[in-house]
Amino acid sequence: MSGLPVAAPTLLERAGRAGRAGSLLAVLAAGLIWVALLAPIIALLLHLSPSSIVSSLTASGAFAPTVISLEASGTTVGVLILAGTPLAWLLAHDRLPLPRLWEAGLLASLLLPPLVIGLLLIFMVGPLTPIGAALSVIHLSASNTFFALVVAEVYESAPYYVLGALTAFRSVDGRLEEQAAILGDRPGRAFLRVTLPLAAGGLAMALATAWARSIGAFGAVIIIAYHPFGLPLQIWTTLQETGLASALPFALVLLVVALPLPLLVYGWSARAQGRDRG
Amino acid sequence: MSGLPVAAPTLLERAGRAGRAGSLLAVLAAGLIWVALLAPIIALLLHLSPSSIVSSLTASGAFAPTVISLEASGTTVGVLILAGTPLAWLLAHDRLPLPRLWEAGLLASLLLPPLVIGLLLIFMVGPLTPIGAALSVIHLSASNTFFALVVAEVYESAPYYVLGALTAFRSVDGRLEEQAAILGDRPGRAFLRVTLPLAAGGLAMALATAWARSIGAFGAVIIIAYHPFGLPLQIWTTLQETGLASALPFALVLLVVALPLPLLVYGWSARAQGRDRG
Amino acid sequence: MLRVAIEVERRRFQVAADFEVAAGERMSLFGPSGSGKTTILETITGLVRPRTGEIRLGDRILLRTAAPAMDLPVWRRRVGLLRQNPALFPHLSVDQNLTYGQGRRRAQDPEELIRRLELGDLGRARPAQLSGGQAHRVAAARLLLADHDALFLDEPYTGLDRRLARLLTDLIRDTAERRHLPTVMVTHELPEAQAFADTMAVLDEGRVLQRGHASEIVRRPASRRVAELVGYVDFLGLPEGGTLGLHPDRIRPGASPGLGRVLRGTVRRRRPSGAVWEADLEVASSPTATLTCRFDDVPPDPGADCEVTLLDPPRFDRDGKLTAETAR
Amino acid sequence: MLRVAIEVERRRFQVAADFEVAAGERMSLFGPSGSGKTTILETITGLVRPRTGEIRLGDRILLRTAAPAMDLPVWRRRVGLLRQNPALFPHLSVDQNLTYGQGRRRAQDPEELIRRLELGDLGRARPAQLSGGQAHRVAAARLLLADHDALFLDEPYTGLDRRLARLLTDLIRDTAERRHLPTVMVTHELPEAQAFADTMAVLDEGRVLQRGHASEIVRRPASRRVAELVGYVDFLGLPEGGTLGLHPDRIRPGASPGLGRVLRGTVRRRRPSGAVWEADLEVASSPTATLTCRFDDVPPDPGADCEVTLLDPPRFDRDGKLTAETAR
Amino acid sequence: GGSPAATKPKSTPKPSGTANVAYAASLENLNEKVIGPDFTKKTGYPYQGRGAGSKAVSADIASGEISPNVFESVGGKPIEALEPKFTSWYVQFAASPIVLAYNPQSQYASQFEAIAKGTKPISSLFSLLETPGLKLGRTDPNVDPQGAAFIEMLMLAQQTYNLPSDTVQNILGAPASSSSSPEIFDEAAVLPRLQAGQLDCSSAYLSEAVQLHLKYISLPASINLGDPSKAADYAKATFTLASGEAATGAPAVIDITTIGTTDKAAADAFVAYVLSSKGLALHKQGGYSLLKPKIFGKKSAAPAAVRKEIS
Ligand SMILES: Nc1ncnc2c1ncn2[C@@H]1O[C@H](COP(=O)(O)OP(=O)(O)OP(=O)(O)O)[C@@H](O)[C@H]1O
Ligand SMILES: Nc1ncnc2c1ncn2[C@@H]1O[C@H](COP(=O)(O)OP(=O)(O)OP(=O)(O)O)[C@@H](O)[C@H]1O
Ligand SMILES: [Mg+2]
Ligand SMILES: [Mg+2]
Repeated sequence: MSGLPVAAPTLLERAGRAGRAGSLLAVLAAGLIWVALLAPIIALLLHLSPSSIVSSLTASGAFAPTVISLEASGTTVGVLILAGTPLAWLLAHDRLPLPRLWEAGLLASLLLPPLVIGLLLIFMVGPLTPIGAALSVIHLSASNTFFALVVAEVYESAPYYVLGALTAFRSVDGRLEEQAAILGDRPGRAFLRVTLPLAAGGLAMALATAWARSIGAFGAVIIIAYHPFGLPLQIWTTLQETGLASALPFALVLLVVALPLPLLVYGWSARAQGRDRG
Repeated sequence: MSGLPVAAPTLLERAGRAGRAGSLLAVLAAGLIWVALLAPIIALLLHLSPSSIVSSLTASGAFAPTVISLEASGTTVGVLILAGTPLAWLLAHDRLPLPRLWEAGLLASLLLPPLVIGLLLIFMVGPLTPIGAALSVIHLSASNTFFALVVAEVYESAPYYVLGALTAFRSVDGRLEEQAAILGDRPGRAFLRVTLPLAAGGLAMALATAWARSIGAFGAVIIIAYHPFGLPLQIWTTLQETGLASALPFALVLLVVALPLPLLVYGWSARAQGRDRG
Repeated sequence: MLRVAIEVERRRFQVAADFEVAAGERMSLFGPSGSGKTTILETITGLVRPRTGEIRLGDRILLRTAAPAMDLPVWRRRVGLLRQNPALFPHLSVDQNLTYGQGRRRAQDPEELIRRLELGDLGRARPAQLSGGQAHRVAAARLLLADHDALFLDEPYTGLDRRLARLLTDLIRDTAERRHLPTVMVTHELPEAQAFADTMAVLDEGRVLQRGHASEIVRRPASRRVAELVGYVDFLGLPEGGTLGLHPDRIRPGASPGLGRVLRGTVRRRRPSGAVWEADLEVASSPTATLTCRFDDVPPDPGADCEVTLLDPPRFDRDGKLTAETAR
Repeated sequence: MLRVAIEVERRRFQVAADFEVAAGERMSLFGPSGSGKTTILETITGLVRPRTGEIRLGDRILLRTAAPAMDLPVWRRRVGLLRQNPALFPHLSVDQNLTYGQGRRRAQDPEELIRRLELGDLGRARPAQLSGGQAHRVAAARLLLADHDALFLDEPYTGLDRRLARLLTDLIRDTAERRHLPTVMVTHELPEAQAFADTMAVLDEGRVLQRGHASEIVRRPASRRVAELVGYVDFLGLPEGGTLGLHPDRIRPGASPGLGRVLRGTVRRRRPSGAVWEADLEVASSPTATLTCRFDDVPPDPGADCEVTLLDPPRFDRDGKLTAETAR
Repeated sequence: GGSPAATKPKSTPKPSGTANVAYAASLENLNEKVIGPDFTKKTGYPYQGRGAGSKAVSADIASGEISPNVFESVGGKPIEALEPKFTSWYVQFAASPIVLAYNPQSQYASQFEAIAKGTKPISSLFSLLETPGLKLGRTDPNVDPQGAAFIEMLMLAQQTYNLPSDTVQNILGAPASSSSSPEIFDEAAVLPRLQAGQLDCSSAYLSEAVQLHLKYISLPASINLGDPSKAADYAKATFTLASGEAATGAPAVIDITTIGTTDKAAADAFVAYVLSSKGLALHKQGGYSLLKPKIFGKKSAAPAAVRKEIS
C-alpha cells in the first residue's frame, strides 16, 4: 500500500559502503531464523525415502483422505469467507456498538484449544442435544459425517480468519473508501473495488492461516468427526496402526496439496495491491 | 491508521432513515455469527457447575500447570518477538533477495500439523540426534523438559507470528518511515517510534494468535514434552484420568489466564494508533 | 439549487454556514487556513455529520436533523468533491482511476478531458509514479468524469502552475455550465477564485463574513477583517478617524491626483515580485504606517522619497466596518 | 555548499541536474508539473536512487556511483525535506510531531516558531483533526525544528493563504540565514519564489533550462520555453521575424510611447482579477495574436478598441532563443 | 517382588542413561502421570515415554524409526515380532478386560443397570445392543486393539450364548472390518462422548471404567478377553481387518520387555520397577487386573533384576 515513489532498489544497491556489511549480517541472521523455522520440513524431507513415499501413497485408500481434506477445508474456508468477512468488515468500520466487547469475544474464542472445542461441540451438537435433534430432522448429523468435519474445522479456524480479516480491513486507509463513496459506489461495490484489493495482503494472510488451521485441524476433528478421514486423521491412524515410516509421507502429501492455495492467495494479494516485487 | 477527519458517529446517527433498517439487520446478522463463534465458550460456561470448578481447581497439582503454561508461553512469545520480528521486518521491507521464496517457506511451515511437528522434532532434537547430543553437552535436553516444551510451542506458533508481523509491517505507509529517516531517525529508532505504533493493530493480532497457539499447544507438546505439564496436557490427562467433568474447568482456567495478555495487547494497539474508540 | 444551513462542531469553534448556490452558479469559498472551508464541503458531501442543519440539493433532501430526520449516505448524495488530498486508488492505474466513477450516463468525454489536462501519456502509470501535480490533475479529471449533481473543489490548484491552473479552471467552468451544476470552489488564490466564480463567500472562524460578487467584495470589503482576507495587506489610520484599506494592486506609483488620494512616503525596502517590483514605503501620515506598492521598474533607492496614488481605497470605521463614503 | 550532479531515470524521461547551492544561498526551483523538481530533491535526500551521479554537502559525500562508490542512507545525510504530502505521524499529537526531529542541538526555538506559524492552539490535536493548511504548517515547523545541514522545501505553500505563505517565507529565510544552510524551494508561485530566493533554476522535462537571478530570469528568459514557464502567457509574432514575449504584469493600458512599443487592439473579453481587472485583447498585428492586459479599473467594453504599451518585452528568434537586442 | 529401592544397583552410584519407554497407547495416562515420575523418584533414572498402537510401535522399532529401550505392549505378538533381533523375552503381568460402560441418564439405563446387577442375564445385553436407535460407541478395530477386542468379545458372546447368527452384524451396523461406522470414534473421544450424555453405552477397558468412575457391566471371563488362561477359547473369535490381516481373539494382557542395549541399566531398572510390588500396586490402582508375572521366550535372557522381581 506504500505510495513511496522509490524504484525498488536491489539489496546491494541500497546498502551504501558502510551499510553493506550490516545488511549482509541482517540477511544472514534472517536466513538462520528462517532455516530454523523450516527445520521440521527439512527433517521431513530428509527422512522420507522415495520408496516409502511411493508405498504409502499407493496403499489402497490413501487417495480418499486427500480428497476429503481438500473438500472439507474448501467448504470451511468458503463458510468463513461468507460469514466471517461481513462480521470483520462491520467491526473494522466501527459499525457495531461496543466494539471492544466483540473483539474480546473473538480473542476468547481464539484461546480455546482444539481438543476442548471438540469436547464442547459434543455438548452443543451431539445427537441428543436440541441442536443435534433439530439437525436430525433435516437428516444431518454432526457426528462422524462430512458435516461434522466441516463444523469442527470451522470452529478451529474461524477466530483466526475473523481476527485476521478485521486487522486487514482496519489497515485500509479510510479516505480511499470515502473516495469510492464520493464517486458513487455503494458500500458493497466500494468493498469489492477498493477495500478488498487494498486489504489483500492481510486477507491473504488471514485466508492462509484459516486454510492451514482447517486442513490441519485435528483436535476438534478427532473428537466429533472420526470419519470421514481427512489427512490429519490419516496421519494419526497410520501412526497408530503402522508407525512413523508410513505416517510421515502423508504429512508431505498434506504440505503438497495444501500449499498451492496460500501461494495463489499471496500471489493474488501482491497483484491486487499492485506491488510488483521479485 | 485511518486519517479520516470524521468524528466517529454512533451507529444510529450514521444510518439515515433508509439505511437504518439495513444497519440493524447487519448488526443482527453480525451478532448471530459472533454468537455462533462463541457458542463453544457459552457451552463451556453452561456446563460447568461452580462445584465442579472448585473441586477440579483445588485438586492437588492443579495450580502448577497454570504456572508452567504461563511461563512456557511467555518464554515462547519472547523468543518469537526477538527472532521473528526482525525476520518479518526485513521481509516486509524487501530487504531480502527472493522474497517470494521466503514467504513460501513460511507458508509451508504454517501447514505442518502440530502432531507432525512433534514427530519431526524427535528426529531433529531427540537425545540421539546430533543436535540432541550437542544440547546434552550444555546439559539441556529437548525431551520432557521445560526447554522441550518451549521448543514445541515455538514451532507450533512461529509461522503465525512471523506471517502476522510481516503483514502488519507491510500495511504501514512507507512514506511515514521515510519521513522518520528524513528527520534523522536510524532504522532502529524509526522502527520503535513509527513502524511499531503504526503496525500495532496487526502486531497485536499476530501476538494474540501466537500466544493462543503457544498456550494451547498440544500436538507437538504431547510428543516431545509430556512433562512438565501445561494446561493443555492437564486437560488431556484429566480427561483420561477422571473424565470430562473435571477436565473442562481447566479449559476455563486456560481461558481466564490466557485472555488478559491479548486484551492488553489489543488495548495497547488501540492506544498506540491513537484510535479512541468505544 | 443547493441550499445549506448547517452547524458543525469543530475542535475550537463551531462552523455555521447558511447559503444557497443556484444551479449553474459558481461560488468560491474564500477564507484563511483552518476557517472551516473543508468542513462545509465535507458536511454537504456527507463525510462529516453536522450537529444540526438541513441540506437540500434540487428537490432532494440530503440531510435533515429535525424531525422527520433524514441522512442520505455519501454514495446516494451524488455530490462530487475534490479533496485536498488527491486520494488516488493506489492499486489502480491512472486510466482505471480516471474511469472509476463513470456510471452509465457519460458525464464527459474522457478523451477530451485527458487531453486538456495533459494527462495523455500517464494512462498506464500507477499513482505512486506520478508527480504531485499530476496526481492532483488525475483526481480532478476523475471527479469531472463522474456523474454528480453538484461539484465541490477543495483547492484544486494544489501543485499546479499558473498555466495548468487556468486550464483546469476553464475545464471546471465548462463542465459546470454544460451540466448546469451548482459548483463551489475553495482556493487561496484570489485571481483564480475570480476567474472561476460568479459569487464569493468569505469565511472566518466558521462564519460567513460576506457573500456577494467577487469583484464587489474585493473592491468593497464589508469589514476590515474581510479586507485582510482578500489581500489588503496594509491599513492606513486616518486623522479624521477610521482606516483606509491598502491593496498592493491598487496603489499607483507617482502622483495622479485625478485618480485618488496621493500619499508621500520613504522607500524602506524593495524587491522584485513576478515580472514587476514591490517596495515597502513608510508613510508620513499621523500614525506612521507602512504600505506596499508595485512598480513596473526598479523602485527608487531605499531612503528616497516618493509619491503614490491610492486608487479608490475602502474606508473602515472604528469598529472595522465599511463606511458608505469612500476616501477619494 | 551543496554540489549536485545526478541522472535519474523516470517514467518518460531522464532527470539530469547539475548545480551548486552555496551555504546560505537560497535557490528556487521552478518548473511545470511533472518536470522533475521533486525527483531532484528526493534524490539529494536519499529517497530516490539516481542512475549515476555524485552529491556532496559541505565536505561530506552523500552519494557517489563512481568508484569508490558511496551511498549514505537517508538518516545520515542530514538533509531536511518538506514533502508535498505533509506525512504527519498520525499516531502522535501535533506537539509530538513538532518535536519529532529535535536532536540534542536545538536548531530553533520551538515556542517562537509555533507562534509565528499560528499553531499555538493545536498542540494537543491529532493530525486527523487538522485542516489541510494546518497540517502543512505543522510539517514545515517540524522540519525547521530538526537539525539539518541543508533545507529543501517542496511546495511549502500548499493550502496556505497569501499571508501565511509570506509568514512561512520569512521564517524559512530566517532559519536558512541564521544557520547558513543551502536551501532549495520548489514553488509554482513566482512572487513567492522571488520573495524567498536569491537564485532560481528553471526546469523542464528533467533539464535545467536557465539558472540565475530570479528577476533576471523573469525579465530576460533565455528562451521562449522559459518565458512560458515564468508567466509569459502570450507571444506576439513580429513582421521582421521572431516573437515578443508578453507578460500580463508588463503591459500597460494606454499609449506611453516613452515607455515602450505601443500596440492597438480590440477588447474581446474582460474579467476582474484580484483587486484589478484583466482584458483579452486581439491585436491587429500581422499574424493575429491575443494578449492579456491588466487594468486598474473596468476595461473598455468588448468590441471597443484600445491601446496598450509593452514594457521592455523580451524578444526571441525563430528558434525561440532570446535575442540580444530588445524590442523597444 | 522386593522393594524398588532394593533393585537400585548400589554398585552404580550415579544412575546414567534414560529409561526410554514405548508403550501401547492405553497405558499413556498411567505411565506418564504415575509410573514414570514415581520411577524417576525411586531410582534416579530419567524417564521418557511415548505411546502409540502396539503394532505401530513394533513396526517403528523394527524399521529403526524409533529406538526405545523398553517396550510395553498389549499382547505378546508385537514383541514376538521383534525377536530375536531386539529382544528374546517378555514378562506378562497385567490384564485389562473389556467391559461395557453405560450412560446412567440413557433411556436404556434401567435395563443396563439390571444386567449389571445380575437381575437380568448377561445374554439379554446383546439383544438390547441390537435395539435400533440405541447409541453405542466403540473404537476403530483397524487402529485400536480395543476396537478389535470389542468385536471379538461380541463374537465370543454370540457363540457362548447361542445368540442368532446375525447378532454381531446387527450390533456393529457395519462390516466388522469397517472403520467408518457411525458408532466408531477415536479412543480419546468415545468416553467423553459417553460422559457428555451423547451415547447410551460404549466399549471400554475395565481400567478406564474404573478410573473414570463410569457405570459399567462386567462381562464374564469367557468373553471379556481378560484371562490369559482362556487364550485358546478367545482364539476362536476371528475376523478380517480392512488391511486383509486376520484379527484373532487374544487376552488383553500387558507384556513388557527391554529393547536393544542402549542405556541398558535404566531399561532394566524400569522393567524391574514395573514388576516390583509398588509398580504392580500402581497398575492395580489404575484399574488393571494383576496377573502373576510370567516370563515368555528365552527366560535366561531376561535381566537378573527382572528375574529377581518375579521369583
Ligand atoms: N516513482 C517513480 N517512478 C518513475 N517515474 C516517476 C516516479 N515518480 C514520478 N515519476 C515521473 O517523473 C516525472 C517527474 O516527477 P516529479 O515528481 O519529480 O515532478 P515534479 O516536478 O515534482 O512535479 P509536480 O510539480 O507536479 O510535483 C513525472 O513525469 C512523473 O510521472
Ligand atoms: N476531524 C476534526 N475534528 C475536529 N476538528 C477538526 C477536524 N478537522 C478539522 N478540524 C478543525 O476545524 C477547523 C476547520 O477545519 P477545515 O479543515 O474545515 O479548515 P479549512 O478552512 O479547510 O482550512 P485549510 O485551508 O487549511 O484546508 C480547523 O481549525 C481544524 O483544526
Ligand atoms: Mg481545507
Ligand atoms: Mg513535485
